[in-house]
Amino acid sequence: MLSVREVTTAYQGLVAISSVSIDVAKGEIVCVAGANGAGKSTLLKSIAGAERPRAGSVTFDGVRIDGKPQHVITSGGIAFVPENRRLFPRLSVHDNLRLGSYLYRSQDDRDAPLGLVFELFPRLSERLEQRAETLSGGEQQMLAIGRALMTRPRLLMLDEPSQGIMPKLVDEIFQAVKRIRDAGMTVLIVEQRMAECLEIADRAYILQTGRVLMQGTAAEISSNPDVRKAYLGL
Amino acid sequence: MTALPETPLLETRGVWQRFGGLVANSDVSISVGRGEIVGLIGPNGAGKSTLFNLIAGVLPPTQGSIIFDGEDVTNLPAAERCQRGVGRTFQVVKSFETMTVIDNVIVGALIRNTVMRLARKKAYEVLEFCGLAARANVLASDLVPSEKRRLEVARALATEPKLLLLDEVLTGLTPVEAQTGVELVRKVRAAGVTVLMVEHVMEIVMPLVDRAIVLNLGKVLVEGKPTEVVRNPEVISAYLGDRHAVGA
Amino acid sequence: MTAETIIQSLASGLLMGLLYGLIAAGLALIFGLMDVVNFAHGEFLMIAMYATFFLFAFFAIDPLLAAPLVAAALFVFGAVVYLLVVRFAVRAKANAGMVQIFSTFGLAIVMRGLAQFFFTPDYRSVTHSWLGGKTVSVAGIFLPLPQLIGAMVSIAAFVALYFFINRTDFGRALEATREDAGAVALVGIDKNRVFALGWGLGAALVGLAGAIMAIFFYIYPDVGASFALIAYVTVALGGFGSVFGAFAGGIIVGLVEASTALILPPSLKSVGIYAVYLLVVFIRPRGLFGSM
Amino acid sequence: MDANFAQRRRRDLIMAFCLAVIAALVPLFVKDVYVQNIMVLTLMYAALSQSWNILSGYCGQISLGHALYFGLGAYTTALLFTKFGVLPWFGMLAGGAISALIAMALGYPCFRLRGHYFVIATIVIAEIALLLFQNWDWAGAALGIDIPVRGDSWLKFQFARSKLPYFYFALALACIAWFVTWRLEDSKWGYWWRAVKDNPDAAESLGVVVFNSKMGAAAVSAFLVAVGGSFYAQFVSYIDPESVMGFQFSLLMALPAVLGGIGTLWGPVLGAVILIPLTELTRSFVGGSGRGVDLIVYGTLIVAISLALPKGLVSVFSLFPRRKEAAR
Amino acid sequence: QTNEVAIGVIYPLSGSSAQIGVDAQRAFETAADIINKNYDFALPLAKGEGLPGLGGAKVRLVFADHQADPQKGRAEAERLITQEKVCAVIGTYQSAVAVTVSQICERYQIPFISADNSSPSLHRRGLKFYFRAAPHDEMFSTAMFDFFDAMKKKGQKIETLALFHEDTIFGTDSANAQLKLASERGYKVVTDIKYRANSPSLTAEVQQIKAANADVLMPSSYTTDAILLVKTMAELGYKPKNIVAQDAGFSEKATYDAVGDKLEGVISRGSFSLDLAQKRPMVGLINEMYRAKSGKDFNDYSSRQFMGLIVMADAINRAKSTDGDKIREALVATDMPGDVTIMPWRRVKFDEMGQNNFADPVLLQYAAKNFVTIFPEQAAVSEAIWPMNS
Ligand SMILES: Nc1ncnc2c1ncn2[C@@H]1O[C@H](COP(=O)(O)OP(=O)(O)OP(=O)(O)O)[C@@H](O)[C@H]1O
Ligand SMILES: Nc1ncnc2c1ncn2[C@@H]1O[C@H](COP(=O)(O)OP(=O)(O)OP(=O)(O)O)[C@@H](O)[C@H]1O
Ligand SMILES: [Mg+2]
Ligand SMILES: [Mg+2]
Repeated sequence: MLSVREVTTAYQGLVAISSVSIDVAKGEIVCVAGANGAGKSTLLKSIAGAERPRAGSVTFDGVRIDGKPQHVITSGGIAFVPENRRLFPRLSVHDNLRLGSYLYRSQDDRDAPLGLVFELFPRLSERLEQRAETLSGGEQQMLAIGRALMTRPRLLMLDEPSQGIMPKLVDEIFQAVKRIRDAGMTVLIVEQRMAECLEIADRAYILQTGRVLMQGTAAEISSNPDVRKAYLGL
Repeated sequence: MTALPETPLLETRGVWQRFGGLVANSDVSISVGRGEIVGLIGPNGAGKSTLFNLIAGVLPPTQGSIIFDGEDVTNLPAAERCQRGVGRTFQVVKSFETMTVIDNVIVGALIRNTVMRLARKKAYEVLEFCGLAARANVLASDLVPSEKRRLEVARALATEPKLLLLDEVLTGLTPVEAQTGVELVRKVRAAGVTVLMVEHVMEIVMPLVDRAIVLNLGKVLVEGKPTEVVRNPEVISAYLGDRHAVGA
Repeated sequence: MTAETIIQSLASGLLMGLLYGLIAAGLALIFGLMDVVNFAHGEFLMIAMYATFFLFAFFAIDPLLAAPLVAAALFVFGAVVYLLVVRFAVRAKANAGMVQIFSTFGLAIVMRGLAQFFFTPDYRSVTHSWLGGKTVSVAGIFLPLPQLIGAMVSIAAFVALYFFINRTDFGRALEATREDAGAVALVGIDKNRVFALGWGLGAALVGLAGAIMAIFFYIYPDVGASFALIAYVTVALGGFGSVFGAFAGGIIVGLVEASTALILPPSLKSVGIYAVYLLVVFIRPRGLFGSM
Repeated sequence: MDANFAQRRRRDLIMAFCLAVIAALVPLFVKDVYVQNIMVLTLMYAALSQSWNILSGYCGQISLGHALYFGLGAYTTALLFTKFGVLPWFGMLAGGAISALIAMALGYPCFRLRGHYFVIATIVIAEIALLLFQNWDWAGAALGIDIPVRGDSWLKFQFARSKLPYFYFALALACIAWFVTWRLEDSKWGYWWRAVKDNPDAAESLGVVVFNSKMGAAAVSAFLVAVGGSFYAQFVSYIDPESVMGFQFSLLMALPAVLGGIGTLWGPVLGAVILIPLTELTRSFVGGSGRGVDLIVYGTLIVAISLALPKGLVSVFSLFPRRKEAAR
Repeated sequence: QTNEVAIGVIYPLSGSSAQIGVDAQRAFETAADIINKNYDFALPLAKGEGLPGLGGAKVRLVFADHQADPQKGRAEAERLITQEKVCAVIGTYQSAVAVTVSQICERYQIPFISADNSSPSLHRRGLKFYFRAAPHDEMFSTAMFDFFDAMKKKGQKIETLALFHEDTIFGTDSANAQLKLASERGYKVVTDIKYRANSPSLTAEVQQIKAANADVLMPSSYTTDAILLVKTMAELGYKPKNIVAQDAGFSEKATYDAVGDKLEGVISRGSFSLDLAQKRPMVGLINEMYRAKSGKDFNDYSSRQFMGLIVMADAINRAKSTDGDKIREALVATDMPGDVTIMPWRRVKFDEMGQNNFADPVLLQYAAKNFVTIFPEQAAVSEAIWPMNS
């Protein structure tokens, strides 16, 4: 479904990822892990169109999408939840969600994903009129994922969704990711909590200083002794 | 020093904070002893960051008082509290984006060292201490989030605080990196700084803190040794969830 | 000072205030809702007035009929200005505020220069129009028809704008784009489209104001300068981000101006406006109804 | 430890010194008074913009009402001289002091305002002052103040034909403004200002009293601008409210810094050196047509520079290579 | 011997009074044309080409833009003198700019003719190189009050006056002169409104004028405000009994294009009147020349500008030199009979302050889309319509 080929992205001449290739098949949960500054976020941004790759190609459902503007990629079916969430702080929870389905014309199309969102995150339905900026960290993360779901993506990309989330909710979020996949979406997720993430993922990639260091099924990766030592801290 | 050594460094007495109808802190009374590392944990939205804001003086509490180093600081502005030795980080990082990393830290260092040369020296030491020295001359806006959080710590440390408030500075780290973070906090304590920290990652909090205070719905739920706290059924149901109950 | 003078003053002040509101409406949209400073606002007004004048002079179209045409033309003009100039200013990573101020300020100078080049610096007026010079008098109080119609257009424009912002998808998109222009792409919105439309709309409102103004005001390349500062103060007084604020701001400015002139020498009447602005923001730093 | 940094600062100082020496020698070769006049204005605007930059560039409090302080400086000097015979040298200091005090008094309520609200407040306050002076009979109202010229005198700082004394004074003023900025840049205040500009909340948490920092910046900035105003009054020997307190003037003061590079040491200098001769020359040689061509040229230039170089012209000259070095 | 004489002309050519500068350019060009080419007018230097005193040297005008800024005016004057080597300067419309330009001229000892500035303070500054052939505001205002006195003698009731003036030098000076004359001659100023030039609205001001309802409204306003004033008065249903205007906007074509229908019977002071053409045909012919260039008739400004250059060129011609001092001496010695000018002046002869006190102003009344001279009697071509709407 998604095929990233030899993508290189740089910030002001400084290469953050170089020749990275990954694939995501339909219905998969793919996890990307790696140390700080390894280039995980850059990879997602390059796919989402938030950064323009310097070289390489990104193909989504057979269509070249690299170099297209971000909003076009989003409307093409890729939703991205960035590390810093980027909610609309002074708009209400409801308006944030509604903006998610802005692209759809009919009211039914717009409201369709709401059920799933509220089912996954009942907390949001209790806070519909609250301004996004006054939500707690965890609630904001839920809202960010919820808003992304409202675009009815075929591919959902999450950048460290567990960051700043209380332990109980971390599990819930991972469970939610699983449910999202079960609802028919494909998920590409960047996580530092590899242990938890690998439990739900089908496959994983490990990035190191801008390159793919390792790839394999979740089971392979989590049983790899180097990974266990270097990334799982075991 | 006027304060007796046995008085706690920080005490909040019946602190309340309301935002309109919402009660973010209700009747919070906690104390942090000198040289302790205390963990402040609790669900998202429990009021942890709000309590930090009250301690650091961003807002005056709706009710209650805050005693720092034996003095009532409830009505002092933030800058004055920093002067007295409260250092803090922000959960949503607030770097000086157009300044370099070293310049960010110098701002903090200036409060104790008005001579530029000394402030600069101090700042380098702190960066060295926090492992950011290699990035000293990079603009803060070019840092990745985890580095920005480290910069927050460095900046706060540069003010030579007695009490350091750390709000989720070790998130987003791989377990191995988190370990270095833990070492850093231990080093800070070893340097004589008392630490009050908020962190959601139990793997980090549990081995690190001497004592944990759990906030829930703005109130203190329990406090005690971390190992005790995580067994508390209320904490498990409100905060940790089942997996950690087993894990702990 | 008779009661009649006072009532007349307040009535005129109210009409003038609604007109200030109309002039400020476009600014409220651009300045307040998109958080982009347009220092060429006065020059937009100038262009609109010239457009009205030329439609009148060459095609004998009455300003009242010209108003929709001028609004449409200004819509295109505003969108083009956004796409050619402001888009790059908004994109600037460093000193975004300054870049906005000075690129639009530069634009204002260019527009004045172009107006002088093409239209000469001479003073123009729409000499006879349906409304020009007509006035209704109620119990000794005179209400000039152009201003009266202007006031009604102003109210209508604000009602429309209010619904547009608060009840339509586009309004919500506009608000979201102001909140975080970088983030709207995450929900598939093209911020340039939203902003271009917003600028077009803001300019169209100025177009309406210009057409009405042309009925009773003189026209020359620097005419915008007289209104620009008042428009900024009006929007800020009402509070950025609030359409209703701009409306209320306009009325207050008009009334304050009229009543100051009753008390102080008229040459100081703007002092009243400015003092009220300062007073308001010193007490409420976000203006009367502002959200930012 | 940070050799680079110390080196850069020393280099700035040496460069400034060399430029000042070169500038000081220029009039020995350029005798044309028109060109000298442009040089005087360039230096004056460099000094003004440098001073404006302290509050608006470094401390981030964008003021578009600095004409107020300029006007106060000009009026204080002119009034003291024409009404009480006080020498302009004292008037200059008095004007500076009055402006600094007024800046702080105004800062008291204004510094609570943020963003556009602050900018508009500065514009409006200057406008109020303009209107008051325009109606203040004792201060000449609209008629302004015509400073009688009684022949060359250093004491009265008046020179009939020679531009040189004005030139050297303006040069000194520009150097002082530059040096003050240079000195403050690497001082507690300089750091605090930049911190306040970037993030006041964080600054406050680090012990910076944000309010006092802004006050300090406002006072220094207003003082220097007022001295510039005093100079202007002596230089033109006629002032009236419109020409020293008008809004245009506030913009003119900001423009060099903005185009050269706001919040940088060299921005205002560079901006003034390019912008002022350009405005003067376009007016003199294109403006005679009466068709607004000078406006078109001038305006286009402002749009182009501010869009193409948001960090100002200094970013081209790359007087600050430290980012590159650091990036490696 | 040079065959060109450069004369500097400093006007606002951009900004809000740019139109004045553009019109002035045409007026000066018309005058230069007459001097440089051969015309059969009874005007100094019209016959023959160029300046005979300087071997037929042609007058070359160097225009400069002061943008209504005294500092810029000063810089431009200096540039013209030192770079363009002009031997004389003429300007400036705005009085504030005349202050600095005349200072510079004084410093360089270059004669300056203040063609159209009417501020009375200008010639009282002890400048030796300052000359003004045209009347100033006190003279103008005196004419108005003379006229009032004359009307009163004829049995008209003129007791109360309303002053309306802008907050600039022009407005302030004009109002000061009028206030002084009113109290000297026993007229009651019932309202004295000083307003901000280029205001977005004059409603409040007009209300006060309306409330005062004086026998005569005396505005001192430029074009923009003149147009707005008249429109606002109509809107508020106020028909002043009489308007006697201090020129400026009330002699501009743009004003009459815009609101001429409401200005029937308005009286404006002036130093020029086109109906002089009946007595002196050359006035009509020269006006045609000017109209060909500018599309407008001579008005109070353009005529004074025109005369400014003629007077200056005449002096240069007699000085037979481009030396400032010599030209100054020639100017001091100027004694030009009124009928060799296009103005209704008795003569051009400067007093020791450089002011021509023989430049008698006239009062013109706008009637049937035309200006007719109504005062003083020796220049009048018709009786004043009083009150204006009668
Ligand atoms: N906006 C930026 N400007 C300059 N350099 C950047 C920027 N963002 C990231 N980088 C650099 O690119 C590299 C990769 O960053 P990226 O954010 O992709 O890492 P990451 O793997 O997501 O790290 P983390 O785990 O901390 O989120 C880093 O070296 C970082 O310094
Ligand atoms: N300025 C504010 N205005 C209104 N409500 C606020 C404000 N600041 C915080 N709150 C609310 O107060 C509550 C406590 O927030 P706080 O940020 O202290 O939580 P927290 O314990 O730090 O949570 P997290 O772990 O997610 O960071 C939340 O419900 C939040 O929505
Ligand atoms: Mg990342
Ligand atoms: Mg928190």
